[in-house]
Amino acid sequence: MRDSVTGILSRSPSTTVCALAAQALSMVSDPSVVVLSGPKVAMVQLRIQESVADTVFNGGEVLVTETRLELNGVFGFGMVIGDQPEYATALAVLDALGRIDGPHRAYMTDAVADLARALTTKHQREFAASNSTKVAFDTF
Amino acid sequence: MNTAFRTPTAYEVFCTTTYRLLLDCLSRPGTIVQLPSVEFLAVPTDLIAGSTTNPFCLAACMSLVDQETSMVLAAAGGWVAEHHPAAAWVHLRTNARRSAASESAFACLWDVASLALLPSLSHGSLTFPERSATAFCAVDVLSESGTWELSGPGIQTTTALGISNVTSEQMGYIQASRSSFPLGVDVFLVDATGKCVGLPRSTRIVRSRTS
Amino acid sequence: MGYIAARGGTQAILNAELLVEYMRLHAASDPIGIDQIRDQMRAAVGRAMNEGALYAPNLAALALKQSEGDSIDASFLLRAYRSTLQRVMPTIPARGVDIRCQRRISASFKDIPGGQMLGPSTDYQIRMLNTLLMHESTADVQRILAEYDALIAQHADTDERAGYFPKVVDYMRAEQMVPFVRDDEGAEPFDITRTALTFPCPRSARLQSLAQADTGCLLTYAYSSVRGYGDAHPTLAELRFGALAIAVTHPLTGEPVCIGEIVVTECEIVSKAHSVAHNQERPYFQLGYGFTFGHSEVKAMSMGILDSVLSQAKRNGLSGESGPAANEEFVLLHSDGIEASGFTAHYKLPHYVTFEADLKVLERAVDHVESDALNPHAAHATTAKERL
Amino acid sequence: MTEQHTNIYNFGFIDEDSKREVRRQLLKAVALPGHQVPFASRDLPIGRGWGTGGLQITMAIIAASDTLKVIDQGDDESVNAVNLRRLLTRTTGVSTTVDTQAATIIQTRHRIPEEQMREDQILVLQVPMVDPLRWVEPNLERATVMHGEADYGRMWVYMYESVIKAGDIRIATQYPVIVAGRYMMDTTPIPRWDVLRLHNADHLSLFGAGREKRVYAVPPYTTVEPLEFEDFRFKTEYAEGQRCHRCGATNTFLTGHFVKSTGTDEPGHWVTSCSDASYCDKQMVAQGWTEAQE
Repeated sequence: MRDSVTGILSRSPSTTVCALAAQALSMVSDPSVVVLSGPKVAMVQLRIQESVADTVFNGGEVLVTETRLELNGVFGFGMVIGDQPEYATALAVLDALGRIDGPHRAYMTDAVADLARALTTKHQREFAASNSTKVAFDTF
Repeated sequence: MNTAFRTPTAYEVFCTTTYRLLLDCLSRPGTIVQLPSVEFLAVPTDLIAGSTTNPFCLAACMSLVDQETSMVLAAAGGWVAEHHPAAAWVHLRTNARRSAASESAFACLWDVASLALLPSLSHGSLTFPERSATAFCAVDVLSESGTWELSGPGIQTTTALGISNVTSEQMGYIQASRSSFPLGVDVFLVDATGKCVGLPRSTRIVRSRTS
Repeated sequence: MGYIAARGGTQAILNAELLVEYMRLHAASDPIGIDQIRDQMRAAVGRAMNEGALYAPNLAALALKQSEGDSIDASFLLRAYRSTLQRVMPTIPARGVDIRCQRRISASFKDIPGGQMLGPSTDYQIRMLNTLLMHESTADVQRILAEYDALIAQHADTDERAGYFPKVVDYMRAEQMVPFVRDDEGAEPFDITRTALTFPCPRSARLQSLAQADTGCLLTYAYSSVRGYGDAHPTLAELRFGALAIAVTHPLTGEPVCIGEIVVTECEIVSKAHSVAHNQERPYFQLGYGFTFGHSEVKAMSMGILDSVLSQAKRNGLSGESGPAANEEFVLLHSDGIEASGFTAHYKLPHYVTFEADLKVLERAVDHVESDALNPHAAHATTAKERL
Repeated sequence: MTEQHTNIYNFGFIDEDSKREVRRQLLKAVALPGHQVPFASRDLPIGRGWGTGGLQITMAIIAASDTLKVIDQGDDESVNAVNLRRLLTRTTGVSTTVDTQAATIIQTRHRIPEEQMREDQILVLQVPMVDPLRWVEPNLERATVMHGEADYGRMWVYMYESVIKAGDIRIATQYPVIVAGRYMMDTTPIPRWDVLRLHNADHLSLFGAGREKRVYAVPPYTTVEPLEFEDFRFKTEYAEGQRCHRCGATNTFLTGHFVKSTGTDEPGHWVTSCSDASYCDKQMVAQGWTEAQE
């Protein structure tokens, strides 16, 4: 899931994702976007499956922004953590575009791959810093 | 004073208006209230084949229901199946959960014959008597005089109630639903013109001595 | 003809609100920016979010500014805001094993698969005031960022799975130190925000309550259970802090949709088992689970200890016999900081009606004592006794 | 923060599903007079313990056509009453009144208005502690079973010991009553003066405890009997010869306060006056006084 397309898009810089959505949308001839709802600030209830007895419990609410739209009649759903209306709408546009054929598809695949590489690098850097705090034990 | 609220929708106003009437008539058993018009809901009269729908009764029941609670329907003395078009019609408009009649919080009975199903609804427990069902039942004509004498909380002494088309046996099911207070089922009766009466489980019902 | 004096609290209330704003700004120092609070007061932001039960770092920072740093007041602002938002859906259950860790330690074993990783921790910091922070400059900020970059260069990692670790409890289970327990209460968790808590309650209700409870209160209860008013002997199986990706179900396709990451703390507490519970074949350690938004290790550990204490008490049919912290109702009904502070503070409201009524009872009690002194043989309430 | 600025609250602040939940539980409360019914209890923008239970009831039942009166300690102008009224009018726009007779819903803390309420009025009481059994059984789970079995023996013992030790039942406000002959109920922190006014009343009383997450109700024409012994009758706070220093009423609940003297060097003195301030004003107007403009 974390390496899925939405996993990459929802954790990349919002301006980059918004630009990506705008670019991909411009490759569709005659696009018509009808917003069904949003972008609205709302909550999702965080479910946690804990590790002691696999109990699923509600760990609190997460503030999100959600957009639901139709792009040329194709449903698109975008949701992102935080109060980020443009980001949520960009994700909804990309979600709908993913279900429409056209030249934008190849562009999106490449762009997401770029984002994935950037994201991996970012995570590796973060981990490298933490890795420097590993306690070294003598191994026999 | 600056205000900050959005104008309620027609359905929200309907739910609030209806609620106040239900609260009023449940607080004063035997008092007949007039439920508001439900034309805007466009309830189809033939939701259940062979039974006429009382839109007032159905809408009043629906006004209390949402995704947090469950509602079952009955007609001609039998429960309506979970996937019956009438159940689906209610579900789409309320998000009501579907559950077995014995676990349902609300029941909408299309006719007095379905009062025979009251015993199968939840009556609550001694520690949680509120975990019981509320039934809405469509009747023909309600009047503030007639066969039945009511007493209990909400009634100064006694009050009379007339129900044009209910048999003693059918009334017996309502009487039985309050024989083990605080356990029981609370009942609203709604007639064809939208007149409504509330019979909480605390109300004792006997045949009037004068009738 | 006379006049009835006009009374009124309205203007007093409005002026009091102005005075609060004045107290915050009276010294005319630069106003604090929301992003400064969000980024530099991580602990306070995390606490406001987990006690407010709303993950929203920007709003938590705003709440802290508005409440002048009062953590309970900040979380209260978030709770109230929560009531105005629509809850659109639950998430797909997230699991701690999917946390991208920045910190991950265990006290049960010297070394663990993946290693002990201290991460950003003050555990071993010598607690001396750092006077350099008095005059921190942009240059200092740049210096720290450069040092961080240098650190990364030395410890470069190319592992695609960097930051993901196996769980220590899974190892403990494989070695049969802890039991395989499966909660059989059903898939749909209890929701204390939609259904009033009644007792006995399912474990999901307990965990939800504890996750939004006041840090100080959980700490006190957990501490009491390990100090002598209880029988807990906890060891930290694992504690992790990092980023957890969250997903919801796509409304059209039903596929998981990742919506981003939140920062969380998670831990498991293992407790020494003293006897074999009647429904178990062999002795095991007890486990407890802790989870919070943000970086809140003391709260997560307190929650884990209390969960294990309460599970143990419930399994043995106890309710508080093993100390106050083993009484589930007592712990859950008194640990919500917003409820407890609201009620305690409500004694500031006018109570002159109740006080007058108390006064009358006091007067009668005084009369009673005085009449007793005059007539020690007075028989009181003889029929009252018969009534019993 | 766009949403924060554009946020339009629901009519009555809490959302419609939250209202429906309170409504459903109130119907149960009416059907089970005096029985505490659990409800979810949302977080409100005022403190837990500051009237969130009463507020949620009012928010759940109020309609645009209602006329609202909010009092605290009997007074419409008490700081808390002002504040709760501010929240309710800001989120509903309903008209308000200080006149008990003109109101359709009266939300109150600690008092029942002195003027008799009518059948068409609803009294909403803010409740801090819900269970009268807490004095003898603080554990909710066990107290719930005691209510279920109408097992109130320990409470009678408590009352009896109170008479023996203090010569009076030591419970001042929150006096326990038996409702409709079945459930023992806490009367919120209303003084004993108001307890009998719940008995066979014309109006409906709804009780809400937000922090304790319970609602309960006393329907009209329902018996409300304070716990008492044959030789130790329930007594109110009434004192022989009591009198309001403002309007002169001798049959109201009085509270004490300090008044400044005008035009003399004397610093002032303590007096008692009607806790129901709008009633007191009404009496004074009837006696020829006029109201000062605020």
